[in-house]
Amino acid sequence: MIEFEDVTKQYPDGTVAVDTLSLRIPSNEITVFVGPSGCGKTTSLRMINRTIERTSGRISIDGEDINSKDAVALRRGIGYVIQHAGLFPHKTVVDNIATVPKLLGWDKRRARTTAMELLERVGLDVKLAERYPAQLSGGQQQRVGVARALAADPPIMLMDEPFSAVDPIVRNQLQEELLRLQRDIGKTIVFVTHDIDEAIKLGDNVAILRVGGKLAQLAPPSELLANPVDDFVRDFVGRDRGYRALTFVHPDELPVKPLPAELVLDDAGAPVGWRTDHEVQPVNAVYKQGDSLRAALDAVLTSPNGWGVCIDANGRAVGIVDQVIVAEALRS
Amino acid sequence: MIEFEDVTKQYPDGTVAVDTLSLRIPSNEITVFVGPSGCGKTTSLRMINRTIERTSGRISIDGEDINSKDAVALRRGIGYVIQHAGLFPHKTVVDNIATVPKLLGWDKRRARTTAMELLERVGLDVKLAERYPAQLSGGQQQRVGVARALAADPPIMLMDEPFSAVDPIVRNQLQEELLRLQRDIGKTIVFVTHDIDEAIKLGDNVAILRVGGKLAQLAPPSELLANPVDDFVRDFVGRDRGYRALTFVHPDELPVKPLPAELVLDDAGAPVGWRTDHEVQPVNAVYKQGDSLRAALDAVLTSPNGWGVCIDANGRAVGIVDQVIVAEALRS
Amino acid sequence: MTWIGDNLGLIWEQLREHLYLAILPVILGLLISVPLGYVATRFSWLANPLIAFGGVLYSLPSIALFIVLPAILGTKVLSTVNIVVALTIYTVSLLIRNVIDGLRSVPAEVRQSAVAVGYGSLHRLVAIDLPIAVPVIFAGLRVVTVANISMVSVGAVIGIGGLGELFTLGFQKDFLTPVVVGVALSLLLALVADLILVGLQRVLTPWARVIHTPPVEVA
Amino acid sequence: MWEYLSDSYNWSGPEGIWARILQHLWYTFAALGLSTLIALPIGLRIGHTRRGAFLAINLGNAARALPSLGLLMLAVLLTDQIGFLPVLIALVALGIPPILASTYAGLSGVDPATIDAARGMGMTGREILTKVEIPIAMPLIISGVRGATLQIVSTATIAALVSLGGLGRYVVDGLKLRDFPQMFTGALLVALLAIALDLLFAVLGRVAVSDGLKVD
Amino acid sequence: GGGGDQLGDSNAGSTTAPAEVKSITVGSADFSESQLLAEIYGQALAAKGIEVKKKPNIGNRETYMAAIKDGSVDLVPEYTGAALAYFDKNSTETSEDGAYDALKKAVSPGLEILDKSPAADEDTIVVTKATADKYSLKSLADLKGKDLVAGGSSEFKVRSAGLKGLKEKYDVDFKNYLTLDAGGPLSQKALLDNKIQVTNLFTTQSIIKDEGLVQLEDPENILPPNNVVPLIRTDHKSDAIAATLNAVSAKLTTDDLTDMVKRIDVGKESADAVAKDWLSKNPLS
Ligand SMILES: Nc1ncnc2c1ncn2[C@@H]1O[C@H](COP(=O)(O)OP(=O)(O)OP(=O)(O)O)[C@@H](O)[C@H]1O
Ligand SMILES: Nc1ncnc2c1ncn2[C@@H]1O[C@H](COP(=O)(O)OP(=O)(O)OP(=O)(O)O)[C@@H](O)[C@H]1O
Ligand SMILES: [Mg+2]
Ligand SMILES: [Mg+2]
Repeated sequence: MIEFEDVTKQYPDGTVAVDTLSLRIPSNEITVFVGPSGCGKTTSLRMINRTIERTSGRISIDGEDINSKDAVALRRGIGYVIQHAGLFPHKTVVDNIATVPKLLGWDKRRARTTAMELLERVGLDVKLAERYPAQLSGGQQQRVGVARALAADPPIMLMDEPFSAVDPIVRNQLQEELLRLQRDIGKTIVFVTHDIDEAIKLGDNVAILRVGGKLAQLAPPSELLANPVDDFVRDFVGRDRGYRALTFVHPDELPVKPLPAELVLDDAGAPVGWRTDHEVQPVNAVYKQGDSLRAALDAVLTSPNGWGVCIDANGRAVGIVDQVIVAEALRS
Repeated sequence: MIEFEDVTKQYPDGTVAVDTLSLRIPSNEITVFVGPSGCGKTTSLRMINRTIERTSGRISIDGEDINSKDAVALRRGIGYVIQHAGLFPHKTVVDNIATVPKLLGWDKRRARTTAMELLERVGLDVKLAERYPAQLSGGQQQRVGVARALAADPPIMLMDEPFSAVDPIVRNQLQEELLRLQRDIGKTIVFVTHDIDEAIKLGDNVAILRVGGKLAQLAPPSELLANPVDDFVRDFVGRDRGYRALTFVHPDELPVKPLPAELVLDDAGAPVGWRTDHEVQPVNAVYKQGDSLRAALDAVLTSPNGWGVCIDANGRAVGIVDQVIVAEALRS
Repeated sequence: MTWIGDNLGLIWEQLREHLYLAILPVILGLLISVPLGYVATRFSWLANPLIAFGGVLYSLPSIALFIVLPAILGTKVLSTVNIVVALTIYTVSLLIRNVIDGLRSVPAEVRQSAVAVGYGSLHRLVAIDLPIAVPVIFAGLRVVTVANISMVSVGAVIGIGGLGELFTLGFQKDFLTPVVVGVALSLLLALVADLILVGLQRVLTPWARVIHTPPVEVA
Repeated sequence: MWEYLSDSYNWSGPEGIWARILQHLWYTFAALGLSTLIALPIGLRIGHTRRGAFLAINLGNAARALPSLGLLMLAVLLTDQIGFLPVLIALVALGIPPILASTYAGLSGVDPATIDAARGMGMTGREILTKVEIPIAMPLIISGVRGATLQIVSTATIAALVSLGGLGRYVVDGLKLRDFPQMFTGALLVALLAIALDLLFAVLGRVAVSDGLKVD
Repeated sequence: GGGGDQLGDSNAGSTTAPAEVKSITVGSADFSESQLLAEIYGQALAAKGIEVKKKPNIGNRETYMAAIKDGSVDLVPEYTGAALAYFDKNSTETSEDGAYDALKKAVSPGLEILDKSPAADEDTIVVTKATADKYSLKSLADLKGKDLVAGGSSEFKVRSAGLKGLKEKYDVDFKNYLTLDAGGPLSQKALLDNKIQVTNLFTTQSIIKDEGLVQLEDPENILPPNNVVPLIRTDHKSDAIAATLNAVSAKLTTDDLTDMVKRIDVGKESADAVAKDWLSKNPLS
């Protein structure tokens, strides 16, 4: 656990970037710092690895004050990923990833093997190992940045807007990969973003900061969407809040209706279309058993006839839902 | 109207960026080109003001081939806004805006007055007039870019990912302002983005291009969401398609239920909260009469008790809706 | 010290000659480099050969150039034209690189805007490209100006060297004062010229002076 | 001139062209080595700490105005010596400014995000300097040394004014005797030597600069 | 000389003397005595109402000759023997008058010399007292086979009043030759530091006496007589100018020269002031 106790940071020019901030960052989970520009997210994050020194207060990791350790040693035990990745342009991909292991004095073979493993782990082709950063796309660079931070298997990872410089499609991929990766590695991740959607998607907990470096609310995303503590949080969380909140509603089992005759199935039992008088309309809208209520609702809303098709893990249609069923689920 | 007839662009290195593209861009509306990276959006746009020359085919404005005109004269009659605004760093804001009028030989006073008017029109303080671009935030620069393009009051505006370099909050502001502005000025706007949300929000018509510069579908956004022509468009339009489509459903009048006793109102009749046994819970969720179904549904979903409050233009509560009412509206 | 007092006239004379011999080539060089650099950005295959050729010219020893030029130009051996031409050659050979770099430093989106707004190509050069290239061109201008001031004195070896003549004068007599005066005045001249250029650049580029912290968004 | 160059007698012996070239190279490399030894550490220090930049850069630029000829004569008079030492002083003064300026420029041009990343992963100041800043600044450092070489080679000609050898001998003797072929020969050889050294540094640049800094 | 000579010749002006010359440019070589003489000529002419421009310190003989040939300057102080060797490389004249007469014929078209002065500044080849004692040197002939290092100007190395003559007439070879300057500070320093043992100085230089240098005898007369003589472009030789310069030449003595050069080189006085002094003590009627 990382703990902030009354932490304040005042820059030499007088700016108070972080003001008596107290919060706990639980281990093995993703905690996201989110807030408007200039609210002190980066400052808070960087005080953890002491690339910025706090002015007052106490920051501890597992109970131990970070100032009791040598800064360089502290940093080697913490992974750090930033926007644009900050890769070393003069080193190949594999050398970039192996940087910290080499600093730690691992033998070359081992550092290299680890680097190659990580390359695959973050979803990159090992053929890219000998390329230089300038030969990679933005998304690939960002993946290398993550791999580099993971190289010495640090228990903590700090990530400062790591995905904000790539385009929305790639960003989405990177987010998915991070979640997948985290399921395997279970690090303590502190993630900074100014995008509330990203925060909600990635965070086990989300800390919303307001300008001046004050904590507005720290809670799991569902809680944040359902019960914003004040207008600032409400506004920041933004419109479609109710709809987005459905992401976190997983009705154990939505009662489905039996498949109607109009639904055309293929040989394997997968839905193909809706028979009408003249033609077969495609089934635009399916959701998987166990998906969130958001998916179910969207299937209903997308469907040409208001019926969302529920499929099982194998893609076979198992039943349909309509707005009444969803509405019922919402009520409970 | 701008018309593309079998327009092809092949770059000297052999890349076919745009392939026999035919489409019509109606006057006085916003037409958005959207598609994955490299699909030829920028190329198509820039062929209109001949900063890129087409290889074959015909592009005409109001029936007249653009090649029949002098390129420089053509450009002076077309506004052009790009990412990062591309402001002239050595000119003040007002001089930037007055560039085209001066090129057209307007007298100085008039060019300046027009520039100052435009500054206000795009939502900037006139105090910024004498600043240099480097002294503006990204969002402000983008507004100046729009003002500069509007300066000679050209009937056509080309905008190439104008808002993609600013953060999401500012981007949202800029989008709203563009829509507001367009209501006043009614230009023929061709807008390029790779963000489908932006396309749906801004476009009267959206042209989805696929890589290789082929048109996949050109339709109003509601149509696009409801009836994507193929899997490419469906995937591109993305998840939440059904929910987003509600944006375009404006039920003439959603039947509201009378205000229940639990709803606490203030003196002016505005909703304040829901009375429960121990406390008053805030009303998170209101929508305005005449809003889209999306807003109504979100109000229902957001509300702590499943009741969305409908308010009139003055903010007075006029009734409530629940999921059943919304579900009914959806069915029709 | 008395030597300085006795020879104020001479020192002043040489200082003036020095200034003239150093600055005129800078101006001529600039007038040549800008069109040349512009051509090199239009026909980009020209740029690298041009820069490389500049490098070769620059490595010709100045003494040799000073002496060879009369034979090539048909000028008189003691004519200041020789020095001016030689230094102009050096100026162009150094400055061409900065002009090209400067014109290339115009951000792509700015150039795009300028085209789209409807600037013709020459008009764009004057109104957009050159002003934006000023900082890079001036960086080069500062270096050549200072280098020229240093190089003029080599001309003393053939009898036209501005302050350089103080060096030979003192040297022949094994006499430190004129040499020190010459070196000090050269330095001073360079410093003043450099300051003037810095000032001129500030005047020419008011936009570069502004603080680069963007203010808060005013909606 | 071709006569001069094609006469094999002119090439060999203690006053032959080969000997002159070797002498010229010796002056050049001695001055270059010393300039680098002085300018590089200062440039690295300023670039790494970003302190004192203003002073160093402006002094460096002003130092370019030191007239080599005057400096040489001053050095002769002050050291009361003729020969290598005064020449070395004049040439070293010439070599320092470009190396200093480009070393500083190279270091200060390193992307702050890269340094941030290096610091964040636990590199010490020295490690950041040697593993990140210097390799990334290498192209500019080398170009500074190249610039200095070019100037030193061409100016080493003045060594001949104070009795030393080198290719300047041809230029200066040619000047005194108004023997143009000899002088042309000298000037041409100096220029050729400069080009050769420049190519050498270009090759060195290819070897010493990471491929990662060359891709566009 | 090479191409420069031809170029200079082609630039030479008309060969007929004009009746009146309003302005004249006086040049000088890159050593103190030449500058002094140029100052004296200049001030004397200025006193006669002629506008005088100065181009002091042009360089060595080869350089200022190119300048006078192409009209960059109109008048320089010269020395009979040395100038003769320049214009006629094969000349063997050893007498004062012979050299003067030969020079008169040998000068390039467009140039003329005026009357020679009794003042002379001979080339001399010197060694230090220590060297002279060590190798028992009295005459140039004694240098033969001594394995010494010589030094001096570029031109001393190649002309007959220099290494060439030493080799031909005395069969002297040196171990090495350092190219320094024409009797200037470099040569003096090198000699006193024993970097070179033999060098070429001029008889008016005070260092010879002050340092007790030994002038080696020249029985074969390789060093020519060297009377001071004005070299002038014909197109600038009016009667008035010729008369003034001839008057200067008539008054000037070798002792005067020696004194004045010492004041400049050792006393660090300016040539300008020393010349003015001499003219005021020696009014030219
Ligand atoms: N070195 C510094 N000196 C002075 N003020 C600074 C410094 N660094 C940051 N600040 C100020 O401190 C405040 C917080 O900065 P910080 O970078 O932590 O914000 P942030 O939340 O990361 O913002 P963003 O979303 O723009 O990255 C801002 O007002 C900023 O201007
Ligand atoms: N000057 C050029 N020479 C060669 N190919 C080019 C050139 N400009 C663009 N292309 C290629 O043409 C295709 C279309 O490019 P274009 O810039 O129009 O795409 P875009 O849709 O605007 O993409 P993005 O969303 O990345 O801006 C791409 O494959 C691109 O690589
Ligand atoms: Mg930040
Ligand atoms: Mg594009």
